[in-house]
Amino acid sequence: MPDGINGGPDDGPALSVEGVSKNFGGVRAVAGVSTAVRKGEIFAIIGPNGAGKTTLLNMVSGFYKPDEGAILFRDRDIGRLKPNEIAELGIARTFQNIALFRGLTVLDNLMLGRHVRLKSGVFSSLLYWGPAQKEEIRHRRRCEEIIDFLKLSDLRKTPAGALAYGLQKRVELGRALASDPTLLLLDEPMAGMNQEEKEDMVRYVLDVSIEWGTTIVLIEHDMGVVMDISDRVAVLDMGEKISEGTPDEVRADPKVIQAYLGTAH
Amino acid sequence: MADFHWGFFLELVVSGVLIGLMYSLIALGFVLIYKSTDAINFAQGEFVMIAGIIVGACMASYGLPLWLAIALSVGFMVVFNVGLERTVLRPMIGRPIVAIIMATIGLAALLRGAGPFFFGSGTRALNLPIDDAPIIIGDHFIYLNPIHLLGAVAAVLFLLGFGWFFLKSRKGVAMRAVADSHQVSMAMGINVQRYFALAWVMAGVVAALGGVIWGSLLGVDTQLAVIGLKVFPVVILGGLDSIVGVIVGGIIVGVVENLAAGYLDPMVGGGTKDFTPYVLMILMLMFKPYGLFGKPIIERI
Amino acid sequence: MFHRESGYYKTTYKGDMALYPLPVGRWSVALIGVLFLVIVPLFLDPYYLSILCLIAIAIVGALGLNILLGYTGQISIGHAAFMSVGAYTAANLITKLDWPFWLAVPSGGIMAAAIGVLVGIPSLRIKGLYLAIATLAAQFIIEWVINHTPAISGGVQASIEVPRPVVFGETLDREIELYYFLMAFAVIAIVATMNLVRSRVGRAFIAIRDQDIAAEIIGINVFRYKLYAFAISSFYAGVAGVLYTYYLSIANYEQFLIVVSIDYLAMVIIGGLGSVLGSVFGAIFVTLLPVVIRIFMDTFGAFFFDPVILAQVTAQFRLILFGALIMFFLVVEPEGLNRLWLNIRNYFRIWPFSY
Amino acid sequence: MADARTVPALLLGNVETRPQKPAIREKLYGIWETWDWQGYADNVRACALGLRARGFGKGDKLAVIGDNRPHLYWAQLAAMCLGGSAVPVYQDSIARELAFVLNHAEAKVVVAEDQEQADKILSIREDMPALELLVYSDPRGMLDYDEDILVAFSDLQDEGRAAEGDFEALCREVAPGDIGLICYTSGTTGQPKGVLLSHENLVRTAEIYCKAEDVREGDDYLAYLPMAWVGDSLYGLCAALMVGSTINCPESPETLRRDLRELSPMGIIAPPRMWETMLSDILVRANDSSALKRRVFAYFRNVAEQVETCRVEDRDIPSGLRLRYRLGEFLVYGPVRDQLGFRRTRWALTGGAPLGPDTFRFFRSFGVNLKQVYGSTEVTGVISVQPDGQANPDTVGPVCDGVTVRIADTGEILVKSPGVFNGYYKAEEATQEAFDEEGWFRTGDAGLMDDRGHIVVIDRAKDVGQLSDGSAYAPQFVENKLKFSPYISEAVSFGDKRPFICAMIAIDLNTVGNWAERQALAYTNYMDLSQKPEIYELVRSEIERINRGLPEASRVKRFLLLGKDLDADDAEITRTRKLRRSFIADKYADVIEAFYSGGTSVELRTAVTFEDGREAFIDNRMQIQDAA
Amino acid sequence: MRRLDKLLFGAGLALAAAGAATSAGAAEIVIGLQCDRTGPTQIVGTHLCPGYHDYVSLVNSRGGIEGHTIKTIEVDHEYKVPAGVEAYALHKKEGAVLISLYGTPHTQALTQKLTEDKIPGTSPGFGTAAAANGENFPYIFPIAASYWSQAAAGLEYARTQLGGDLKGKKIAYIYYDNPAGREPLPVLHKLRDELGFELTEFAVPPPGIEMSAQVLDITRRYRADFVLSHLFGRAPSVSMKEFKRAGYPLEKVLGFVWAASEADIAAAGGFDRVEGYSAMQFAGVGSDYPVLDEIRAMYEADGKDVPEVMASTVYYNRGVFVAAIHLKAIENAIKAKGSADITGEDVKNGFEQISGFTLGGLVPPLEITGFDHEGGGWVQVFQVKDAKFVPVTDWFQGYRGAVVELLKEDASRQ
Repeated sequence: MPDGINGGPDDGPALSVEGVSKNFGGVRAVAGVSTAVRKGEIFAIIGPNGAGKTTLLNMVSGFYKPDEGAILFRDRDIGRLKPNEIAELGIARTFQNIALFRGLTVLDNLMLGRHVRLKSGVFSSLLYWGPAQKEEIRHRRRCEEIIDFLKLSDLRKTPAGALAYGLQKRVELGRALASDPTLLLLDEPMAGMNQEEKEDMVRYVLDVSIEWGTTIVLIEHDMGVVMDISDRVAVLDMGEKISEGTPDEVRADPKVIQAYLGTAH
Repeated sequence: MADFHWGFFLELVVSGVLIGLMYSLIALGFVLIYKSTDAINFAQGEFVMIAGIIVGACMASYGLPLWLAIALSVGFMVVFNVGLERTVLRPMIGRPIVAIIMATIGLAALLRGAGPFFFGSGTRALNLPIDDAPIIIGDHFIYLNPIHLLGAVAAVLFLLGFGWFFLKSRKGVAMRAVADSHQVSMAMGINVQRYFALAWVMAGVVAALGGVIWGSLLGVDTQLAVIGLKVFPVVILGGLDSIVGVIVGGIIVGVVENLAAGYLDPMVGGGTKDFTPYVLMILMLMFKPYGLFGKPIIERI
Repeated sequence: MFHRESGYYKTTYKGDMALYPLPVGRWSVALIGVLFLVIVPLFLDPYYLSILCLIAIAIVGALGLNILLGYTGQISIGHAAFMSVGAYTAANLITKLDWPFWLAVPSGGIMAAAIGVLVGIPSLRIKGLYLAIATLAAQFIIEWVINHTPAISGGVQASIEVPRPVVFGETLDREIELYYFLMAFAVIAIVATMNLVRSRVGRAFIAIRDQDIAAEIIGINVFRYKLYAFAISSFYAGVAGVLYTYYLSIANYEQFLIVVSIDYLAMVIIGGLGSVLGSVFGAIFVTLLPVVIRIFMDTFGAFFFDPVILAQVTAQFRLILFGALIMFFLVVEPEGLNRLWLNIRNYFRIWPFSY
Repeated sequence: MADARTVPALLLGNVETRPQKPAIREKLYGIWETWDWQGYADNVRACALGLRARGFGKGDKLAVIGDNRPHLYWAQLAAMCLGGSAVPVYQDSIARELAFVLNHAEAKVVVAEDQEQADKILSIREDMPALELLVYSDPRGMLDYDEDILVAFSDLQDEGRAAEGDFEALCREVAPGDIGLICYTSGTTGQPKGVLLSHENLVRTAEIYCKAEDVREGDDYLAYLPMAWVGDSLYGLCAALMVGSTINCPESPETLRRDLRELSPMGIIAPPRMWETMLSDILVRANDSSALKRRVFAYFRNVAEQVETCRVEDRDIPSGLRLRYRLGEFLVYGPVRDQLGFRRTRWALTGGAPLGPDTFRFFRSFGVNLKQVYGSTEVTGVISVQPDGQANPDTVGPVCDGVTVRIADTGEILVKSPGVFNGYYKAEEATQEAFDEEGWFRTGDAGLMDDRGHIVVIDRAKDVGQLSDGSAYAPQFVENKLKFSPYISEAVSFGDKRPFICAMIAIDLNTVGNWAERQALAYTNYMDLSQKPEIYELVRSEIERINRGLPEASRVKRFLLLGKDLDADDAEITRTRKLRRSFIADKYADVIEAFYSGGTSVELRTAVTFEDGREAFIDNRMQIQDAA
Repeated sequence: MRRLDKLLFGAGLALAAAGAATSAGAAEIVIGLQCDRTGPTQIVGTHLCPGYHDYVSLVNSRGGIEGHTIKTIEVDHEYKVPAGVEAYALHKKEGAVLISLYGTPHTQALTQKLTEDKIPGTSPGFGTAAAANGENFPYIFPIAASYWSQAAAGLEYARTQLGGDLKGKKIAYIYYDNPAGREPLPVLHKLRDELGFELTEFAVPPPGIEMSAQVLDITRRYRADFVLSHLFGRAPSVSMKEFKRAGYPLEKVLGFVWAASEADIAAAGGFDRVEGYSAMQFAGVGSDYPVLDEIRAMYEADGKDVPEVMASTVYYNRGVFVAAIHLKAIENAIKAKGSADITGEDVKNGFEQISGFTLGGLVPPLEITGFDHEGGGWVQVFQVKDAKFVPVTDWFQGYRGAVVELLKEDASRQ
């Protein structure tokens, strides 16, 4: 496992979350969570169902606004930004329930993932020939590299909705990668996959981390996978962070064991 | 504005309230369907029209008594709406709302052709046994229009009836469950499709009654369908899924229309009557899209 | 059986992303081009040309609505109102400032786009039914404003007569000249739409339609793009309105009432949502439907109906069929005529196989 | 100008005569990226100089492993230009095989396509003392490898571009007699042998081939056959260099059929298996289509058959039939060819093994100019090609210009040609055995010349045996007849010194599976399907049909259906899908015993090797049945 | 795919059928008839067009005009302008020498084309009032009282009802809030200034199904002495009921020509409920005209029932009226030309010679000239009395001078 690369010198966090809380009509989904994700690492967030993992991720990607606290990305509070502004800063994510553009081809899904890197406006789009075309070609190339990377080349012109579940998840990863993110948020990337698909996905996640040095935050239920690939793990329970550390540290933490066995409280 | 008469103002308001309640009656059918099936019925006006035409045709062409004509019309609407739900709306469950809107727009066109095709294109009178003479109360110039009064009373009775139905009766409670979540209801063993059909049946009955009341006001032919356009401001102002909202929305629309015609028209020299509720509606959409009594929809990823 | 696609490999992305990457596509387009630009106008009676003119205008309008409804998923029941905005804008500019067509047409479009953006603003917060009703309200409000503003409508009659367009010093007053004039705009609209939907902006539209939340999270400014969609859609509508004005020599708000909006919705749905070709099919279909029914009833109607009531039945029959077709397509073939065409094309594309 | 009889000379010639013409393409990132001859040569140059800087020189061996990629071709050429030899190896070889070949060849440099191949090489690095450099062309996943021998192809080229050196001069130093290519034949017995092919062999044979077959400048050639096969070097690399045609590398093995359709090469070479798969694919698809399409297809297939019969029998085609054939060309043949990717194809070759006459006729009747070619690694691939108009399924055509063939008294085919090799690498004895006393190369094939002077290949000479009653028994002949059945994928026959012929048969999972589906026959896997009584019945009827077309002595009397297809990974067949008879005879000794002892079933313990190298045993009781 | 096989076959059949549906060549005189049998104003089209057809059939059954049959090609345009334009192109292709238009927007849209193609079109009782000026609109023939003439006549009638003088009287003008509804305003304003009465306008926005506020205003705040009601579609019947319910005497309400048909009365609840309501008509109302007897006789001779639509005399009679004027113009044209080979221009001239053609009282004493295409702006007021329409005036014109002045003013503005 590529510990050597990710455990490199720490020059400030890629993402830090400071005392973030979120309430939904009186229910405290996330309560004062603070943590920091280092550059280039694979950071897993685990916890029982309803622990607030996805809510936290949703706040980072801007879908929810935190009620309290700050989310710092590149020394900038992004807690109040709109999702599309956050995406422009270089944060990409995948969804727990696949949210592909089903009618579009795999390639178009990736091109959409690259939306923030393109500049064409309405007029050049209507005209097409000229700058818009040049831009399309330039970025198509990059998307093709990702298609090649994810071994999707024989599917590039297949509508995403027609693909098998595992492949759709892969395409979604591709769509997130297409924006050349510096921070990649993966919400249960392996959920619902069979063993083989999981292994493939693990491979791709690791390759992304290695090849491009992308910082990866992932939520995952498969403990085996989490412990295998993450550099560090944070554990949430009932909206609060109860533990954080390397996989081994977390595994040994009695609070984590309690939360998972449900004996506490 | 120079000469403001309280009496005139009151008359406008009172007649607006009555008319508004009659609008509510039409809008009720719309809300019933939306509340229980999430479907949007742009053909509500055409339902009213077809029901009215049937009553008119039964009475004029076959000389049936009013009650029998109404019964036949209600019967037809029930059968028609059950068939409609089976063939058109059920296959469209789960499709985008836009598709259902368009389907009912298509249905509206079909009904506008089918009404005269089957029942003749002439205009017929639909006279209720009510005197036209105004009821003038006291010496305050307040006058009540008997047919408006009847319509308003019928509307209120209906609205109260449905309010009770949804709150108290078992079927009504089940329907509300269906409206809240189709999946959950199915899991609870509620036959969702039966309740969908029931909603359409109830909408058909309401439309039939609306057809009688509005038909007696306007006469019956395809033109009766234009009443359907009044539905939208009513439901948007009141809230799409609220029966109280329908009453309040209807009253707002009726009163605002009347006040606009009474006070705004002379100032701008144009018919602002139908236009003001729409402006009001737009404002409502901008600032409180789910209406006065509607539930907002929460989005999730 | 005519289709050949092997051996046309692409060595550049430009070639791969061409509108018609295969010669069979290019040849078909060329053939249709020759048919409609040379053969049809030479051999057809002006009556048929007039139908084609109406179709050409309808294509522009339908494409606009399809961009909004079919590609971006935002419903509008006020499309005809945007057409009237374009029509009156151009009519005023033409009669008061003597503007030539090449200024008047885009101006009408731009004014309609501006109003369209205004109407689209609620789309930030509302969707589906609410938006449908908001656009319906826009239809009524625009109608009312035009109707009650003599400065726009040109007086009590709310109609402004405009002279025929002048192109290269030639006044277009023959049907065939107008045909070319209108066809040119239809072609421009088709090509522009195809370009739009295959590039960045169009993809963003589709993303909003398919998954608006995901679209926002991958970095699409959903609100801005919805407004773009409204603007572009209304621009097309406005241009279609100007074209009507030129074709009829008059701007009159009564030709842009809500029934026209519904006709356009029908075109887009019957033709196929989210398909350029579908809009063309839809425009042809809805324009021709009454004509075909009339021809059919003139020919065969007497077998079924008493001649005394035939005309009456024909008219009602058309309405019934119109409504039934909309419902049919929505229930049975939601992808519309375009899907039928694709099925036919695929039938031959994979001939003699089935996959 | 360098001596024109070397590969580098051809390369330089192309740069001179057609620098801007396309030389090689790769379907990469969704499009066919193209290099012209100038760019092609520049890449070879950079690679060569890079290798030279790393100490690669005359007589050194460079192995390439991977799917057909421009980089790997360039690497081979670079080795040749430096006076070294290229050793292409099968990309799907398992580590053990690879270790033998690379070690035997003393490969100094290995160019691997990607991480997968590089991993394989690294896993056997210890066994290869000669290995100095491992070049990888696809850097994907290679970032955290720190082995000292690793270098990226692009880095190597950069080094080459930076290095001093006169590439043209180096090329000129290459002599025609230098060994340019070492092809390891996947011997059907024992270990593979390295066939030494000189530049002269390559160039002259390419010349012969290009004269015999219509290869033109600008033609597209789809390079999808294994690079280790001599044909890829000759029909692809060398022929392209000879006439200036273009090599096209498909995107990946999975996309081959689509890439073929996209490209539609002017000429294609494919093994019989591929033609057979294509045919069954066509028939299945035709069968699955709508009634109208099915009828049209069946009708015009019949028309085509009639026309083809006329052609074969040299009769005039009746004008009515001719007209219908023309219509069929529009309605069926043209579209079918387009579907397969043969729209532009002028000729198509099959070789290496006999092709079923039905398949052969089908393609010919549908307008694919399918012909047979005959050759072997030891003669650089070409002995005979059927010229246009003389194609038939029974012969392999007349001997090419420049090649001489003689049939020995033993019936063995003997060859002399400029392509005859320079011996097996480090196998003096074997080399000796390969030639007779007059210096003719012994092909090892038994055959004869028909009256038109076409070669007819019967079987491997050493395999031809006798039944116990003395009648001749050519196993491959029998097996081929069996394999012509669409339901049979592989067959192994026994009969030498036995009273009658028996056969082990591997069913074709595709066609039989399809058949089972149509019969509503449920099955779980290959094993389950193969042991169904219905399938036995199906195959029996097939065998009986085939038997009727065979002389009494060659008829199959008993058979068994194998529970799995024969597999190169299990060493039952070679990578070019030739049977390894002695291995099979050992492995299936029980079966043979049961065949002749009259048993009706046999317990079969099969050792299977999984893709990851693990081995397992599967026990199954297999039935043996009689065929009339 | 199997489905598609059938579909293709079906498409082939349909094409073959379309090919068969070509029209036969016509030696007849062709008239284009635009109708509105569906759409918002269908109540008109469904009654007027049968009347038109019946009169043409009557003439044809008698051997046509000077021995030439008349062929009418009807197109229903659903009150949509594009469909109307398409219909016009069809009529032009079929060689129509005269177009019967329907719909104000359609008339406006086609005015320029008609003028260019020199084909006269008629717009009886609707369209631009200024088109009555034949010098300005050579090919548009209102042939009946325009909105201006109707307004003037309405005031004239009000004058007689209010004791012979309008000065100081309160007149309410309740109108449909669309261009057609506003069209009479110039005349009303001009005459208000000249005659010194008080005028208040009440707009009813389409579709006008609810106007209690306006009626309340007229009756209880403004307290009008007389009401001119210019409404369309469903609105007239609503207005009748509202006035009745407001206790306003219906005798003091005068409808314009589109505000009182049998259908409107029926919609308002029937003749017995709107006793006293009166309206202007540009063609005779009731069954009591010789030409109607002849049509009935024609049906009876064919052994057919007399069609129901004939009972709806307001629109049916208008259909007969329009057809009669049309055929008269054609007759004039043929007589002038001496052959049936007439053009639109000939028919235009034919119109301009119509004079004294009253058809037993169904048609007003029109006098169409090169200047006056409405033929004088004649109306007759019919009132609901004893459950039927009863004429309460003879054919009359109102303030003709003022209307002509306006026509000339309009022409000078162009």
